[in-house]
Amino acid sequence: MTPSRLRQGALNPAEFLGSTPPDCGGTAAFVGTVRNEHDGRAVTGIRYHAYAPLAERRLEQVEQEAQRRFGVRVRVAHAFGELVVGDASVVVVAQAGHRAEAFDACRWAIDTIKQSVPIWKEERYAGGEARFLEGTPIREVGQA
Amino acid sequence: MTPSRLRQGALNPAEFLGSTPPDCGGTAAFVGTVRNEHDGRAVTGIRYHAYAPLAERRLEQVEQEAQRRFGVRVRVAHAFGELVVGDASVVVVAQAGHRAEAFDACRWAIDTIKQSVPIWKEERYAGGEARFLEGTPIREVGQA
Amino acid sequence: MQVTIECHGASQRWCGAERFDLELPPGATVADALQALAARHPELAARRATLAVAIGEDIVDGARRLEPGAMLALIPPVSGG
Amino acid sequence: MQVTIECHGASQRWCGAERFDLELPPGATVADALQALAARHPELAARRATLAVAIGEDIVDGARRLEPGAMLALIPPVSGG
Repeated sequence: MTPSRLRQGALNPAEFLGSTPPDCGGTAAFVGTVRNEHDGRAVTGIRYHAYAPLAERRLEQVEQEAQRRFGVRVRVAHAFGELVVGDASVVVVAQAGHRAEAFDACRWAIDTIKQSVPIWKEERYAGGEARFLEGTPIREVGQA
Repeated sequence: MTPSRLRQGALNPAEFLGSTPPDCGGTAAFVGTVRNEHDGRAVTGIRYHAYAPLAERRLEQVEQEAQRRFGVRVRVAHAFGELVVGDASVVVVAQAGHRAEAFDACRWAIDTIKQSVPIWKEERYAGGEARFLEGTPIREVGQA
Repeated sequence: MQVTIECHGASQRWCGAERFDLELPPGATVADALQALAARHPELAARRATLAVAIGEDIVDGARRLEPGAMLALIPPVSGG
Repeated sequence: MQVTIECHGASQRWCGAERFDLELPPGATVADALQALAARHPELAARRATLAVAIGEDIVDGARRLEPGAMLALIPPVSGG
């Protein structure tokens, strides 16, 4: 069984870089982590909320559409719940024959995750306040 | 002491993804691995040769120039010696505030490594033959 | 008939709850549900153009007719990554 | 005077050795050394335009005057990654 793409708590990026298939020459990866600052405010952590049934499906669609567009094997995962500064919230790994497709697919996948997966950041600030970030209206995975 | 950037044997990509600084929001990584095929021939492994004094220095220059150009912390490492299919030969990790610079710096660094570092691939084929690949005349790290 | 509204992201703030029931006339659509919510929650009304609605694994459009007991998930602009 | 030639990558094949000594007249330059190698090794001669030479951590140009005992590393087109 494939492990879930939507997971509670910080991700372990190393888990996704385990082994490469023998026809893979280039792996491009992206790891998003919680920063200590946003728009000039000191951030202590982020709570990620997700609408799980659709988020799981959309993450899977990102993998499938990346494969279709770039001919590249892509694995994605996203965290939900409370994360602190330095924690990994999202991982994309693209394994390709050559590096150009690997980079293109990896970048496309993270851009698409940010626009197409029902997940929301609630930032927590040093003073104790919390705030949902402004986002982008959700799009279909294939939509430009 | 910083571990050497030029190392004997396959690299462990997970080693380079350990921790991210608190001001890092996006890490882009590239891992090159030995493929089982090249130009239609079955490859069993690659022996990487390096001219160590200059290779070490050039790898360090790639990190420094990436930092200067993109404002991004970059770590690079390259293997030498005998590698088999699936082994990691090169790792680039770029840690940035945001993903665009991380991707740009990562891609620039791997492209530059391939043109500016005195390392040579000797491919080993299923039949037992071995051959040095055609390469590209070496360039300075800063050279376009 | 009754449906359940599940508020995600900032829509929790706009509606003042994470989940609540909503009474609608029989045959009501997704658009009718949003209209009823907008009438009560001005912050939601102001953002209605950027709000999507999901039922289960699907984003649904305004014309979708609701079953009694349906669970509607409000999907405000997303900010994952 | 004598210098040492260290052959990297395919230049090992062109010269038939990984390392050997080369006798040059006093005051010889990097270009003189390459000329002497090209005269003996036609495969190297054919690729001379794409060949670089390093001494220690530096790529050196043809005008560089050699010290006795210098170690010259031949750097054919690179193929790392």
